[in-house]
Amino acid sequence: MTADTVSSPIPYSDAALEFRREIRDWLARNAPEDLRGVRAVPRMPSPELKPHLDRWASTLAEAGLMCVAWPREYGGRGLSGVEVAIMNEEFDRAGVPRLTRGMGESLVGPAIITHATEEQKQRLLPPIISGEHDYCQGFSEPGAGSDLAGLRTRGVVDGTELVINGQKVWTSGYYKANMLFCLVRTDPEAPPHKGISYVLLPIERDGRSNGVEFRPITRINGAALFAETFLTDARAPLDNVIGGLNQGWRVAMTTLGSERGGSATTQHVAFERQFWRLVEKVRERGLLGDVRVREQLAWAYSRIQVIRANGLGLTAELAAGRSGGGLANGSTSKIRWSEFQRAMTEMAMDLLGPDALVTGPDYQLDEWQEEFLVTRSHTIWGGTAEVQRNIVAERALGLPKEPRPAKGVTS
Amino acid sequence: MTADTVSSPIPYSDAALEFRREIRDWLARNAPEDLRGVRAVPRMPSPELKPHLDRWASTLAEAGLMCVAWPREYGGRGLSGVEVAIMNEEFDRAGVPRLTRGMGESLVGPAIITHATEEQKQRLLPPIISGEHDYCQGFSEPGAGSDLAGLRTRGVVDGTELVINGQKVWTSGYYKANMLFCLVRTDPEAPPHKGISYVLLPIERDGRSNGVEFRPITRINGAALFAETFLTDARAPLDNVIGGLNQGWRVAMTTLGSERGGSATTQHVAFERQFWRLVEKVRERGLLGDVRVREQLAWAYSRIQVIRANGLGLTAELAAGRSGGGLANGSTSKIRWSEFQRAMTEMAMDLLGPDALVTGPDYQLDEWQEEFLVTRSHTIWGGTAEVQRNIVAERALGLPKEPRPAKGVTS
Amino acid sequence: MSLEITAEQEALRETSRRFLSEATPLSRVREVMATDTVFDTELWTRMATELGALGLAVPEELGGAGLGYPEVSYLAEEAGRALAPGALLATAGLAVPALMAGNERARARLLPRIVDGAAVGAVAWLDPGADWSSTSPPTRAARDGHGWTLTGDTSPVLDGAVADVLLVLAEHPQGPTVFSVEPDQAGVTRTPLPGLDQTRGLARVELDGAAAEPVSAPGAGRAMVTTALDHANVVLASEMVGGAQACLDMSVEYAKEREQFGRPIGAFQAVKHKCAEVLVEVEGARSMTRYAAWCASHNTAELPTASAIAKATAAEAYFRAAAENVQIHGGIGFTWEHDAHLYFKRAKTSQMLFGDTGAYRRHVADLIGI
Amino acid sequence: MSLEITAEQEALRETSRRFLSEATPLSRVREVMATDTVFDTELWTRMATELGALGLAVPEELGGAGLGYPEVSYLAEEAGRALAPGALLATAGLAVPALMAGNERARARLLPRIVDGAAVGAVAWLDPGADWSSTSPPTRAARDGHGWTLTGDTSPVLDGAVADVLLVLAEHPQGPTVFSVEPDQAGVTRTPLPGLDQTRGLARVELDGAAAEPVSAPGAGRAMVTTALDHANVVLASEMVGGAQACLDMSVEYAKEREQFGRPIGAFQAVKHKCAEVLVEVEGARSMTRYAAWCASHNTAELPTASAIAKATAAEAYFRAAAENVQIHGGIGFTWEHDAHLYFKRAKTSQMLFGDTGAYRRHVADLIGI
Repeated sequence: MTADTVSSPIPYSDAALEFRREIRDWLARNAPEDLRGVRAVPRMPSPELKPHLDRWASTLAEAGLMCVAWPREYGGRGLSGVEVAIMNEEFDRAGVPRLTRGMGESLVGPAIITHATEEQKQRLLPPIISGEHDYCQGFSEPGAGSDLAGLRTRGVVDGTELVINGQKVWTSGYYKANMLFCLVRTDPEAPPHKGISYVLLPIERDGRSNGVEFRPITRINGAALFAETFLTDARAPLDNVIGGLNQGWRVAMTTLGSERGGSATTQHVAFERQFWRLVEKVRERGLLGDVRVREQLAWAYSRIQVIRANGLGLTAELAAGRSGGGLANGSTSKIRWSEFQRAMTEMAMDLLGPDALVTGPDYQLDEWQEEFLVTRSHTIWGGTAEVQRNIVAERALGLPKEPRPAKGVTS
Repeated sequence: MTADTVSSPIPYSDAALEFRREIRDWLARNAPEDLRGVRAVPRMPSPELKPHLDRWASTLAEAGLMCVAWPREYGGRGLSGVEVAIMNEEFDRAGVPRLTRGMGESLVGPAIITHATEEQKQRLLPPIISGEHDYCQGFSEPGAGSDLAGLRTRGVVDGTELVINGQKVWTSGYYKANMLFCLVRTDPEAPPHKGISYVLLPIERDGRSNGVEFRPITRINGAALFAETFLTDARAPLDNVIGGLNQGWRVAMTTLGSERGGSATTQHVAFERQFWRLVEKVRERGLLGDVRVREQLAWAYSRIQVIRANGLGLTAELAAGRSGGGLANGSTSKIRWSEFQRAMTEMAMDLLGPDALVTGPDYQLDEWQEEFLVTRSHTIWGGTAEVQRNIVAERALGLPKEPRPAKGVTS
Repeated sequence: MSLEITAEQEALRETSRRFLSEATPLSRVREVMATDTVFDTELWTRMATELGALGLAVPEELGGAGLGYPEVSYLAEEAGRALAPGALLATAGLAVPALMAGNERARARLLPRIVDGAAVGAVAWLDPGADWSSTSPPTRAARDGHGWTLTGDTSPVLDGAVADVLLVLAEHPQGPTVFSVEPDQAGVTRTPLPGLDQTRGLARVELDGAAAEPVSAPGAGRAMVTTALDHANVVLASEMVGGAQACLDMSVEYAKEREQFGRPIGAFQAVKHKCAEVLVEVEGARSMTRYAAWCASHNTAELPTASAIAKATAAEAYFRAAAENVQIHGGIGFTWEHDAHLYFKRAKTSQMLFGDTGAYRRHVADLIGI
Repeated sequence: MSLEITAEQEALRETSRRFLSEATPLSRVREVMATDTVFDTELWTRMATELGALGLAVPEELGGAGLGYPEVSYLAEEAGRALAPGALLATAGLAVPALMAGNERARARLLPRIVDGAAVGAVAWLDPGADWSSTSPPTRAARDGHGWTLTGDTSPVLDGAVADVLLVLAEHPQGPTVFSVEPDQAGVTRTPLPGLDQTRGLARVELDGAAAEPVSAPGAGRAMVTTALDHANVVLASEMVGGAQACLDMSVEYAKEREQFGRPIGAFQAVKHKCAEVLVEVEGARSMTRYAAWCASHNTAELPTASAIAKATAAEAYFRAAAENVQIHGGIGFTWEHDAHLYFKRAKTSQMLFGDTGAYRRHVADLIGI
């Protein structure tokens, strides 16, 4: 009521505000001109772009701005979700990409930090930060899908090594990775959820193939960002088993809370930019006077604002020192944004009319065609929309259980 | 391609065309002026209207135009679905209601005809036609809902009678009925689907209560068309058990195919009339120029045409001597029209604006308010929308089964 | 002040919930529903005095608590959950923000009476039979020696039959202007209108040369109504979030205990997933509403858009939650005796109030300049 | 002839299905997809000669079978199920009905060539970049001594790159008029356009003083295009019904065999109910399409409305069936290797073709006079 002052919806601590100033200053000095405006880093960067990104990644790693949610003692900065959010906001403000070490940073590192021995931590964490180890994931298997407990890839102890045979699927980032983190069954007698080990497997050893073969899977947009992975007598040192033999299930469940919190205040930004690009396209087509089109666009804008408000509320709670969001917030958020994106891109196709029927040569898709196709996968990977609803119903609402899979698993 | 001739989408036989002429002629002579335009007969007719309806019902019964789908030998006319459809069309054309004997005609009669002894048929069918016996239904029980197998009302044989104790719910038409057809458990040791008997229970005997007490259930529109029914030592002659003691389950499953076929070509008529009344209202409110409103209305019109086309197709198949529509057509049709009506009336409320917030005195609802509320029940009675989807998935698509209830049961 | 819920706000919410469940359980709501005006005077007085419900967003110098709309929102959420009868939306949602935007005289004269519970507020701006989007004032103002009189009919007016402070939009030589009218005078006729939602009071108000005092600047009446609506939508959205949550709670509770085919119906995915989807919608609506409430106190530039989005979003969530609640309850959910229909009717009528979801979408499109 | 399916029609459907599954299995479709024009000449010739596919609705005196649109519809349903590449929609859907409404000379000259498979037909009426609702002809006609020439660009033209009979809407002194253009002449440039749906051929056609002959009466070109579209929508709706059915069949088959958490996924209500809902939509779309096809032959007064409704209804059913099919298949349904995406892309682009669902709703509103 009081006044028209624009104050912040997030109750930042003085330390958080100081951190924001620090990052902003650092970016003012260090943000690379050659990446200015590259906000969305393509999954498979062009040969021209890649060296620029690699240089920027090294700069960030040297400045201690990689793996920032990890504890300081392991080379991170111990940032809270709110601070990660601030970092994301400042990078966005500076117009340069905040690079991460991908799944090595978000999934493998936390698993190591939580479950590994001190020796393993000292040996395996620094190469993630430096970029020396680039991880891809081997959880899913053909036939297992969302039902992780059914996995069949075998690991047999042979002296100080584990010998692995089997097949994985939906290995993302395989084309640049040199390490595979995977789940293998090391005790075939144990019940489904037991007898599984979490292993870090080198893709090559001594410059030679380590029995890991990738067969790219082309997706419906024509790109091959995933692969089937065939493991034939692939060998990992037993020292690379995290959390102990047959203890892989709980290791696989590890996630680092702050990562999600960290994107909460910036997730809507990409959606908003995309929204305004669509508005511009629609304006060019002369359709903005159509009340129905206006209503559809306002619907999309409204959903984005709901996503934004949800992120702000979550971050405000985190900043106030509470966990925020409840048990199933990850799932409700995912349901919300994945279904929004699906509907938004379907709408975009309709709004773009006959032009949207035609692609470039070699199935080169424009932004909307690409998104229209790719968004169909968002209700599948990381637990299908149906699995997410089960999680919400069971964890947040306490409805009777059904069997359910691990997080981060593609069906 | 050939010509612009308007021909009929239904391949009527000569006999069917002759039947249409016959009905049309009969109506030309007999359609009562006092009912002209009374197309939708209210469930609870006003005291002014009731004598007119009763007179018309008697006329129809005398003319052999009641229970027309029953075989001739039992007082019906043995009409096929197509002929019933013709009858419905002709009554609609004449602007007078085609009255039926309700559940006595559509449910009890077919059960008797299919499962009863000849003695029972001779004794129990004529009073349905004449209107002497007016039936209400006692299938559902509190706690049983869609799961009919769980019913608990007990029937104990006492000499030549069955003594019934228990409670029923959702007894429709209780306020005018003098007979209750119900399912009672007569063998408590048998498995859930066995040991159930189908009984015709007089509500009074010798002018005195027969242990049947109705407690009206007011529904959300303020009307009390249903009741809870309390049975306390209610007595039915064993001669009124249809299909034999403990054989009630299969009797309850009986329906007469032609009834559904019979409404297939006229079901859309009421929807269309309602649609045009809504268009008129919207026109009065000056909203017909709004492209969005036009689109919404066109959506409703389109759904109605789909319902119509489905009915025409079904009737054409019936007329061509095929069964038509497949195993689950009753369920798919119900899903289609019940969800259409729900959405249509929600839309109507929005289109009618502030006026739709206000009722008449004593919660007297206008057409749209009434329909908005009542249509919520259509996805509940006769097997919930969820049960219908199970039926469709299992019977028409062959997907794996789940337990499922009897037809015609309210949850 | 930021978006997080403070301990004080949490306490206010707890107190409100306890107070309302004791003072106006649904059995009491049903009694009040049966009256013409759908108003519980004792409850109103207690809400004003014990909860300070009407002064939360009113500055201390005018008798209020000097807090803000987040507090109003938390209270309204509880009121919506309880289906509390009374004029909270009309008074705290519409009349208070209108008066706060009004001239000093009106503010000083009328606000303290509202805050202490002595006066119910209402705002009237609609021609009978008009659409919510109509912009023509329902009454006209005429000079009358010392002051002004208003003539004309307006309907539906939220809680118009019980309002003590009646703010009416009128045609004025300098453009639409809001006046206050004392309802207890010759020239004012008020007729309660029976509502499809029986838990909310509606009325038709007929003015025939009723004495009136300007509240807005001449010609600024429509802007005042717009400001009032921007705030009212925060209150309405909050009520709707509370109602939706109540429906979801009922559904989940019933789904856990009701057995069919040998298991609780909540074990069937059809029911589980419905509940999960409702939660997603309610959680989103709550976040949006909380943000809009924050804007009402801290970022008024964004308020019109945020409150319009909150209104439409909460309405969709509420209708869905209320409709699925009826469906999940099956036959019993369709009876007058069960409470599901009270929420169902409140949900749909709240969605229609001030304009349906489509109308608010168009409003958002205008506001964001597309 | 009525709506019921006759034994002859049933036989035609069976024959078509068998023929297509043998002549153009999805492995063959993928080969044709990889070509610029997405056209299989051999298949086309065989469809014309062995199935008589292009003359079903053409009178016998013009070389056709003298049947009607129900027959065309059954064939198109099978073609949609098989994703058969080729110009069935462009030829039987657009060009044949346009010619049937054209002058006698054009009809006699061009139809027999189409019927016997020697000529592919196409109709072009859209300005490049314009919306489907645009009404400005893309080319203009000029007198040229003995006859006419057309100049202007048009895009996208369905199967424009392979058409032998190209019917083009042109501005004419007496109003828009349809002309036929022989594509093999100087002054005609055709460029295949790569489609998001790779199973359908699209092209840009540029005319620069190309010789042309009138097909419609002068000024009657737009009416001819409208007539063509009314018929094309019957064919397109039929294709979509067939495609939707194929998706449902795939979903159901997969749901029965794929196990997760120890049971076939088809035992989970989430999957069961999705499939049931798709069936309800497909069944409704099929009924509506069959009725529209019947109208095309027997009740042309109702054809425009019925075919518009069929188009929009089938499009919704198809998109839903195709999208749920991808979802039910999970990760595998999102791969290029799996066939689900072929149907998914066909579904969305078919929905957009000639105008999206909203556009067809507005069209229906106009047609029923509201």
